[in-house]
Amino acid sequence: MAYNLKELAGRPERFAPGQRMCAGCGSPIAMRAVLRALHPEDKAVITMATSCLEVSSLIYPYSAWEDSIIHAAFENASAVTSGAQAAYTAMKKKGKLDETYKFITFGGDGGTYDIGFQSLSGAMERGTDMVYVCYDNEAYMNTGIQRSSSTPKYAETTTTAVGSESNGKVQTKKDLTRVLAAHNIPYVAQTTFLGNLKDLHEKAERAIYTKGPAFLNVMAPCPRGWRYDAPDIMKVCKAAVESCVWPLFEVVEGQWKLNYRPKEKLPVEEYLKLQGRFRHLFKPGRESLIAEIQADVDRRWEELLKLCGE
Amino acid sequence: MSRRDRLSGNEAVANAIRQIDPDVIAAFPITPSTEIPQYVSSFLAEGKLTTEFITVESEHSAISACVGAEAAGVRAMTATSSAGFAYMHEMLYVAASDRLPIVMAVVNRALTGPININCDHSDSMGSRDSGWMQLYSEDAQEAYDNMLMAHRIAEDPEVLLPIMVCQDGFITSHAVQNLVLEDDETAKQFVGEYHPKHYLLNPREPAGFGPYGISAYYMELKRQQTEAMNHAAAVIERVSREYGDLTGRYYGLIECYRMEDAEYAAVCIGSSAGTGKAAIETLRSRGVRAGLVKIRAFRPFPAQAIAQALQNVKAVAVMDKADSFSACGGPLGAEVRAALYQYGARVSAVNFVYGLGGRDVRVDDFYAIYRELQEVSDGKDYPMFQYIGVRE
Amino acid sequence: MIEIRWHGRGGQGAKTAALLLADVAFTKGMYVQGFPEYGPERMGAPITAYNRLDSEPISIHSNIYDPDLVVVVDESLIESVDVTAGLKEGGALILNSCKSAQEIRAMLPGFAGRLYRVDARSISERDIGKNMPNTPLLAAVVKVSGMMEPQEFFENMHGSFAHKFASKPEVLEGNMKAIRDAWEEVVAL
Amino acid sequence: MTVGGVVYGGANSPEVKTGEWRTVAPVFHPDKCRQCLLCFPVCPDSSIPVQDGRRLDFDYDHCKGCGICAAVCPFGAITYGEGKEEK
Repeated sequence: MAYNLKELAGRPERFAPGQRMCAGCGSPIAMRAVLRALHPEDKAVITMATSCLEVSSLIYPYSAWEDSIIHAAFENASAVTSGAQAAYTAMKKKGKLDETYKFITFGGDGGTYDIGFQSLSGAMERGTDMVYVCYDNEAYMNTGIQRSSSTPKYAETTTTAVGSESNGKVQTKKDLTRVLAAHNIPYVAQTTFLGNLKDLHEKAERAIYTKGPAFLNVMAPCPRGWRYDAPDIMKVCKAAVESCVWPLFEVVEGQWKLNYRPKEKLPVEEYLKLQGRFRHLFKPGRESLIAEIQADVDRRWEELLKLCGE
Repeated sequence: MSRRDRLSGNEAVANAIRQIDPDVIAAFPITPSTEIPQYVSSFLAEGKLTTEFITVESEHSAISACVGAEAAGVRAMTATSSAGFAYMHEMLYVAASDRLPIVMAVVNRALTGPININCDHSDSMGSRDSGWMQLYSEDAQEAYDNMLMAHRIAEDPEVLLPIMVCQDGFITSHAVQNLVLEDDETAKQFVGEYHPKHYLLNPREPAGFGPYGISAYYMELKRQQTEAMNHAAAVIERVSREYGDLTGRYYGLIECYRMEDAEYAAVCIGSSAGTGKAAIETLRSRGVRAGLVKIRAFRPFPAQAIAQALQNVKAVAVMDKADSFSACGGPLGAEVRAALYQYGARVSAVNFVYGLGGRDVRVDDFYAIYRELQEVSDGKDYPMFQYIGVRE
Repeated sequence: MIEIRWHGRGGQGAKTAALLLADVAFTKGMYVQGFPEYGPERMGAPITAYNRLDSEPISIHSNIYDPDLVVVVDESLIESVDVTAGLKEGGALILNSCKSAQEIRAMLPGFAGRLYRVDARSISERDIGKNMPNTPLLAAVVKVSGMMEPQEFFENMHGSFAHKFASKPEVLEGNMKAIRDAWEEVVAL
Repeated sequence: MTVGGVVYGGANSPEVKTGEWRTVAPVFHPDKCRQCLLCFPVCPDSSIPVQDGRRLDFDYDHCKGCGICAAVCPFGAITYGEGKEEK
């Protein structure tokens, strides 16, 4: 079905206002888009890892969620989903439930790339019929912008401070989407916010309606942690895609597919300069660092092109 | 019709699980509880269970999956020991605060380190303040019986707390003994159906579990848990009475063995109680008025019942199969002494730490304990706590 | 109460034998315990297993220190394990061995108690086709302990083997033969 | 208080008026709006109501004033000025 935002906008909003995320946060944009992809006649059980999202959307006695939601801890969202999904299977088998439920898990990069990785990997390997959506803002924002394994190289965070002896994070970003693809699950995709969110919607819908495990990695910028002006979020996302820092691709039943190829690859500094967390790279004497980032982005992009048969 | 059989403690628990047929089981292997998920797997392979069995990648995920399943509206179970138990620690608190009546079979084993696979109670004692109910079993029969009662206790609307059914690793889990199994239909009927009130998969009303509890609400939510634990004592007694009427096997919060006229008593938990009983029979034949109080429910802690049972003895040995490293003895010692003090029972209470890491407790050890109690009641000084069977 | 201690090596079936013995006694209506020494079992390493058998319920949950009967599944253990430790006065030791009485007595200097020999290895190799000493040893234990008449024991074992080897009747016959032969061949030294 | 702090019955967060956080308010100019709806999905606060395929004025009870909507509007139909009470 062709993407029609007007029609989709008519669907009931499943992520309600009144949640307490920061003004301009990318995460609720992702939540809203993913939940819009859920067919209105279907229900969902949503699981959340401890995160900004959790402590802002489910604060006793308030919930911002129209669907059932459970938060248990930081590191185990996928395991909790496994249990809820098994309960659903059990109830269905026993004829105790007529409705269709979908199982969606939301975690930040901390709860996904790092502390929640074991639980995620386990649930994926077991073939749990669920979608794991990572809203990747590249650091532990909930606790105050500490580095994660998703934080890109040379980014400044509160645990990768920049100073005379430090250029920020030393290590490169973990390529989690590829790690998930290596789980040989039916659907893996990477996306972010672009235009009218067509790419995100289509991937979310495909992920939700794929039988078995699916993983969706959504770059969801954080104005506070990345230090850009909140209104510029879409500009930042576009630059990430145009510079190939965050390519759009999916892996369907093992088949790699590139979803977007920039006509002209944007130099990586055009992406970096939008964000205060990379400001130090533009100081004299640090030119080689940007070149290094560019080389890394180029190498990964070439690898991706190969995987996608481009 | 009930059936006489001879099974190990793990087999007994597995048979209870087979009869209960919970909707979801999530478990990870760890000695000595590993056999339980193995039996579950073989029951499933033979079509004797309808359970959804989640072979998780860790104990943390096992208990997390149980939280998810139970919150979703079904019965969930797991089994574990020792390090696996400790790995669950954080989620035990979550399960309790979410008020999810999960049932966990615990096969007690010493907590590393050094690594040791044998029995003591350091694993479950480490989570005594997690908000779970704890029932301890003397032998395979009790482990089986406690499992059949566990759901009824945990799911009672006045309680709604998770429960662990503990037995001693290897000592009972791997020892074959005689026991009586209820027939499947009787067991199923006793356990009954589960009808949660608020749950994730309720199509009429969505639910949100595990919210952020700000300071304005957190303390009231904790207070609620304590209230539930207060109710639990009466519910355990009621369910146990009903179970006794059905099977002829009656249990309380504690078991008093030859306490009517006892002058010297031991208080202990688990399989050692059986060894103590054998010692008492011999001592009685020699004219020593020995008795024993076995703790079945450690959470809720039956302080008043214990104080009452001990109020007329001359001296009591409180036996801990776990050290607290408080430099003041073990957890049972601390709590029994507090109970005696609260209820005005002026009894000399000698705290013994024993059986750590599978150190065997013999009938002879009990003779020595009762001898020590006789000396204490004759005026001998005794330290805050002491060890049994340790090389100094 | 009869207390029995088994000495074997991991993989030789001492634990299984203890559980089988518990089964046999259970079917006779006795109260039983059968348990291994608690620990990891490794192929070849010395292991201990135990039985308590009684007409009354058994509540003791400790290891056995003063057994009425000791069964040694592998005679090479005698060099490294004190197999007669705590053996009650008037108790008995059953040894799986093909050695002569003199040779065996020489292996157990200072032991003056009742001593039985059964060549469980030869019996099992002959009757079952492989070295599975626990079945013949079981027969020896039942006979020496006097806990059961032969006919009742054989019928019991037949019932339990028929269940265990339902799909392999030839194995059943071999095992039954090993039991009968061991009953005949166990000798007091 | 509910047992276990379970919140049931779906979303009740709209009771929390996050519009109070706003220091800068977006202003909707319906005359310039071509109803492309680009602003609707990028609002983190679900504060751009859409009815029958047309966006309505902001839900100022909840709009935190982040300004993303104004930045994506190709037609100048949303201005993002100074002051909390722009409207």
